Amino acid sequence: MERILSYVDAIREATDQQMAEDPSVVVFGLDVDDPKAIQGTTRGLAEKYGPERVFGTPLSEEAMTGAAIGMALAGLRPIHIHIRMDFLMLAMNQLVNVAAKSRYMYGGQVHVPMVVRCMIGKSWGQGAQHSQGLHSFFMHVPGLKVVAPTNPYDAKGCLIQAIRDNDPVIYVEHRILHFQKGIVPEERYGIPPGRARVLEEGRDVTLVGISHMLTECLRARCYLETINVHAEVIDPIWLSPLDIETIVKSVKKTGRLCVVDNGWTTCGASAEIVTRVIERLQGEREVVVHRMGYAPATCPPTPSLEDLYYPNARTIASAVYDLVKGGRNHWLPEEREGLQEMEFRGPF
Amino acid sequence: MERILSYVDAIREATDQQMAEDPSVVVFGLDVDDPKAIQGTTRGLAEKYGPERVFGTPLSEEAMTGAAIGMALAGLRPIHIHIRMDFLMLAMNQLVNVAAKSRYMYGGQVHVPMVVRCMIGKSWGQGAQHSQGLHSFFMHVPGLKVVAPTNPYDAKGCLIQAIRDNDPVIYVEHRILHFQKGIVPEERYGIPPGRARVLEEGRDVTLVGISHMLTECLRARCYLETINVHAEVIDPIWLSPLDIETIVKSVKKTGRLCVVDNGWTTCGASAEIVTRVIERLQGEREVVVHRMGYAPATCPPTPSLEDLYYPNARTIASAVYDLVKGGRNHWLPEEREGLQEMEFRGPF
Amino acid sequence: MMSKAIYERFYRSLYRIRRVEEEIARIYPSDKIKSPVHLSIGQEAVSVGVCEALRPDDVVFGTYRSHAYYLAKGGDLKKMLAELYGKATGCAKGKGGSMHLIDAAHGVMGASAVVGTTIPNAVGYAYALRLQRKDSVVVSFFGDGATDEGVFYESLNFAALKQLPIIFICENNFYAIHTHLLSRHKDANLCGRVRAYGIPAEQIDNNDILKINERVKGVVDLLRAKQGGPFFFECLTYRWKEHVGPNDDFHLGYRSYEEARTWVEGDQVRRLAALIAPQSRERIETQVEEEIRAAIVCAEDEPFPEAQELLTDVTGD
Amino acid sequence: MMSKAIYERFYRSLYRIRRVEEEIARIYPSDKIKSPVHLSIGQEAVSVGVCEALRPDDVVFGTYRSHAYYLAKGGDLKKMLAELYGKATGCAKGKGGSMHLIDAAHGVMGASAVVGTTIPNAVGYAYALRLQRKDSVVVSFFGDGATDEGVFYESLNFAALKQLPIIFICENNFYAIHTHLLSRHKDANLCGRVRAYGIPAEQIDNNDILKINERVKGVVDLLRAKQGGPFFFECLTYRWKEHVGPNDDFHLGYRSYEEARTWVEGDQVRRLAALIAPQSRERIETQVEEEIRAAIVCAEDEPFPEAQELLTDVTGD
Ligand SMILES: Cc1ncc(C[n+]2csc(CCOP(=O)(O)OP(=O)(O)O)c2C)c(N)n1
Ligand SMILES: Cc1ncc(C[n+]2csc(CCOP(=O)(O)OP(=O)(O)O)c2C)c(N)n1
Ligand SMILES: [Mg+2]
Ligand SMILES: [Mg+2]
Repeated sequence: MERILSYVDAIREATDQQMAEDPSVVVFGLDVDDPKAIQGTTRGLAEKYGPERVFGTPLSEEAMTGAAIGMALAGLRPIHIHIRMDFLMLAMNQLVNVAAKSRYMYGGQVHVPMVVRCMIGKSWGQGAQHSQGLHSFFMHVPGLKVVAPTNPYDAKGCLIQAIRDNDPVIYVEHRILHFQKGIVPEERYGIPPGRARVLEEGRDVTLVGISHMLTECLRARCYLETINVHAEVIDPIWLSPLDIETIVKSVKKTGRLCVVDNGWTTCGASAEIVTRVIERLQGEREVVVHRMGYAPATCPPTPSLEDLYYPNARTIASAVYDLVKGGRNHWLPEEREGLQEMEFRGPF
Repeated sequence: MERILSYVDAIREATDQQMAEDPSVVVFGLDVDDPKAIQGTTRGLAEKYGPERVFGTPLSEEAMTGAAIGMALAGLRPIHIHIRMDFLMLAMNQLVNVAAKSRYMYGGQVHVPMVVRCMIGKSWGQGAQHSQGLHSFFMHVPGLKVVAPTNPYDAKGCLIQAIRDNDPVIYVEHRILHFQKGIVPEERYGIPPGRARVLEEGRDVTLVGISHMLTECLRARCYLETINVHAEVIDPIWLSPLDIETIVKSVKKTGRLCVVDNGWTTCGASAEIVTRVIERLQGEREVVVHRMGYAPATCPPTPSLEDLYYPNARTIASAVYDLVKGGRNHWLPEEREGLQEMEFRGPF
Repeated sequence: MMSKAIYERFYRSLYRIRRVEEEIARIYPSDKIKSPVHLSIGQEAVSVGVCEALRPDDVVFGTYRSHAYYLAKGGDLKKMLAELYGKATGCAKGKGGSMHLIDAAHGVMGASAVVGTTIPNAVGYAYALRLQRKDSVVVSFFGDGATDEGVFYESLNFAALKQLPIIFICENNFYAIHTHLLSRHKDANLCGRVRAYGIPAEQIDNNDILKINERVKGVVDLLRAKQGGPFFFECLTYRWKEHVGPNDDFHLGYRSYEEARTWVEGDQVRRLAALIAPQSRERIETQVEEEIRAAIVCAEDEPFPEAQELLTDVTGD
Repeated sequence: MMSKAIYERFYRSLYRIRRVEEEIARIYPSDKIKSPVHLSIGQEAVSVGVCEALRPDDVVFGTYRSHAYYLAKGGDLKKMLAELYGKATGCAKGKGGSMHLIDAAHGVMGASAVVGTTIPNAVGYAYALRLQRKDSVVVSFFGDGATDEGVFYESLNFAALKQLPIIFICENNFYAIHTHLLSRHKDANLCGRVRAYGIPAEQIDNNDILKINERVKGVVDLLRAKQGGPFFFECLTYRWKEHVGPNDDFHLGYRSYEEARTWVEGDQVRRLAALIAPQSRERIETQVEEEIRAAIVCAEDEPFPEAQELLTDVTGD
């Protein structure tokens, strides 16, 4: 019997199971113990594990991140939760200058096993300061790990892995992915860093989707199939360390790469993936590349502009079409009903 | 008669001239009015313009950055100075969530003309937290401008331009560049964004150097000349907006691109430049690319490791040699005496 | 004693804000406002009491809970509603939304969705005013939640050091979302904390618009006369609606209706209504209703921004 | 009254720190130490007074001005000097340098070159100790400069809220680099600021090692007995040397030798020397000199890290 859970419940289950097995796991952040319980991801944990292990905090992102580091140094495994990734800007000093560097600058005498859960917002007027996908900042800095699971199965496995990991892990969620449902085994399992997953095979183009954009890539694939373009869709899952081999292998086959990020492109994850693939395949295989992401602007809340701000299945399909055919073809598929709601449900 | 100034004095002169001409220019930051006067770059300004326009601040990077924004909204042109770029991590919320976004999220009703001067440190055990080149963070975020002048002439012109600019500008200095001397005209002049400079022409490879690494690229070019490899050396000057055309034009000629950054490569400026060049030239010109930057580690203070951490003229020359010849050739030029001290002195 | 005319002013402003937000709550379920609205219903007295002590050239900074002070300071209602609807004629051309209302012409200098962020902006603005030898003052509005953030203390420190013409107004409604101040601070001692910076601080504990106005006016006069630096008011008040959205939330259990009752009973809109003549009241209400109706029609009719707006206003060139 | 044995302990620790730093200053011009050294000469009494009140399993966090408390808490001298020389046998394998001394085995948990950053780390560590039902305590050392940073106040707030077993020690030497506290704060009222968080605070104004030790010991006992939460000491003290580097800096003009004089006259190294018997003193000094000489020889002889260390310790795998 397949066990179907939502992304939210998968996170809750992962946390619950790790807390049950390891008394050093603690969960905190603004509102983790309030009636909304971080979209339900922390529901019931305070009751089960008590207010010392699960607690709401003051609005003090910098100090609470610093405190998480201190807890980790003392042998705990803190999970610090932020309902928007944008708020991490208040904690960059602790994340970049302390968490990322402690193991190295203390010559390996210490390590910092902490998880920073943070959510990318989208739509309903989230606007400028509640919508950013800033994962490339954390990919840039040695000493941090970054993961952005796109489905409930990975949400659980990556969180378990992140909690067990002895380094600071930035765990990137997306508010829209929270609604996803999918197969999630009951037992504990980890999704190890450095292994991307080929979700759909295809010979014509390699589509890499990050966070919520993976879903759009899967939808784009359906549009492309109707015109006989077959996309191979890859979910990198872990962004740092990044499994470039799987992507390179695919591009070696298809000769075409389109990376779609849930963030800006300049100095973003898409630039990195493109560059690594080129570095690996130059002189060996001719490839064409394309990257997509947020428009180079601040996120506008009004729907008329927000629609243009994000890549979507149709604009991705359109760009891939150009990549395959060459030139600018101005092909844009008609909106298809079923695809709006499409969810990738596994099994893996 | 050529007028020779140090990089430090070029900055001081630019500030002085803009303050003299525009009473809305103010200068502040930790220690700007102390006996060391930020390496001399603010020497005499407090005496000349008074303590209201030139003042030291408490150690409050976040609030003082926020205050700079508020001053800019009120019609001032603040210059906020940090003796290390690493300290900007304390001000990321104001820089990323407020300064970068204000013009857009207020629909153009306001703008934020401020300059953030910050220095990259190197050597003498600067180590983990006093050596970072984090300019790619600011390139990533729409709404910010980024400039990293590499010589006294540009130091002056870019600072004048940055002060006049109506957007927030991150002005990246490098402690070692401070010692550079070069031709600096007395009159006021701006170095406008979006224009890179070809410093040396060459047919075999395009070398792009960022910040202090530009100097290393110029030195590498000398090593390469001895083996008849001719590098075209480009200084992007402004990183955002970035003049990719000049680089593309060069790579179109040379077919080879090596970008050397004063920062990490992953999701860095080097990834961005490589990707943009590929995007522009694919299908048109076959190119090979290479990027160099900090080793993917935290900066170690001990000289034995620090030497390996940074690219230098010889390792750049070696990498370019491989790029030109293909494969791994393990060629490393002998250290040459004169090159250690080489400075690029213009004229432009 | 204040004059009838002033009561009428206050009532007009209070009533207008209350009714605008009630209309927003009414329209909200239609999904025409695709924006996270943070209503000030119950808290209007702070905005009105403070802003009625200000001149047009004084400047306020605030938070995502922005409707009340935006309107109280003279912000354009049509542009505000258009902004909530995401229309091109909104005060931020639809690029700000409910959380980033601005009306520079009326001294509403902006709002932020990140708690605490406008406090140092307000301080910097006050620094500029002093340097420019102006006699305007700045008001920084923020919630009790912002007093958890380090930037608040950094801002107090600098404002005190430079004796800036700024008034800090903490709207203490006891909660940051669902978390009580006493779950975030050991003691509820905001004024004590601020005084330790050498900044005079005063708590006004009953949402009394007349008291708020009178006390703020006194401080504004001092600041304009360059007598004294920053001042801090902790205005106790109460949010009647949920943190974000148009509904009640007493069923969630994090607070009780009992707790709310005294605040609802002390409603300043009702109080001021009773202080003015019935015919004045009717006239005011009719005018306000008419204005709101017109503004809603406008907001509904106006166009969304054109595609080219997506990449406009990112930088200045 | 304390016993002679304790005076001897204190003197040994004080003398050792003073002499180590004098040796560092002596060696520095040889460029063998390519590390920005921030000497504590003149301030040793704070580190020694505090750390002598602690157990080995208590933990301290500090700043780049780290030599004194590192040694006072039991940190390994050889590993420290090797670290300054950038050697593979340094306490951080040469990857930390002078600003990032650590000796986890002796409860020295790290130091930061970014002002204020270890304060919340110390608070988090204290939270863990409480959760783990240990009776160790944490000490957070920082300078007066750190009290400008917002994170200090956020940390105080959380430590007070959770009543954590932590002692905050502000080494107030009046200056952040060359800028006096009174150019950064309106009033020098650090204890007042801290008390406003419900944290007891006390100023010790004369660098008196015995007083510091006695007062800290008292608080440590309370914390171990789970009576009371955080405590704050403002220890006035004075840096004799320049901010960074081995030299004097009175010629710079930002402070006068007059100002320094009382502190130099109240030197705690000399004071303690006078409290113990001459032959004990000689024995201690001889032993310490021998230890330092050996440690320097070691540091000079040891190898630099191998190339493969460059990419080791970035992450755990
Ligand atoms: C820095 C930051 N942290 C967390 C949040 C999430 N958040 C949004 S509103 C809010 C509560 C703020 O409470 P308060 O300042 O008292 O204002 P109120 O909503 O009561 O008016 C929180 C925690 C945020 N927006 N910004
Ligand atoms: C966040 C931050 N801002 C600025 C600096 C530059 N800086 C280095 S030491 C220092 C002074 C700190 O003074 P204090 O905390 O009193 O310590 P002391 O040096 O007096 O021991 C400053 C401003 C820094 N290291 N970190
Ligand atoms: Mg509140
Ligand atoms: Mg000091």
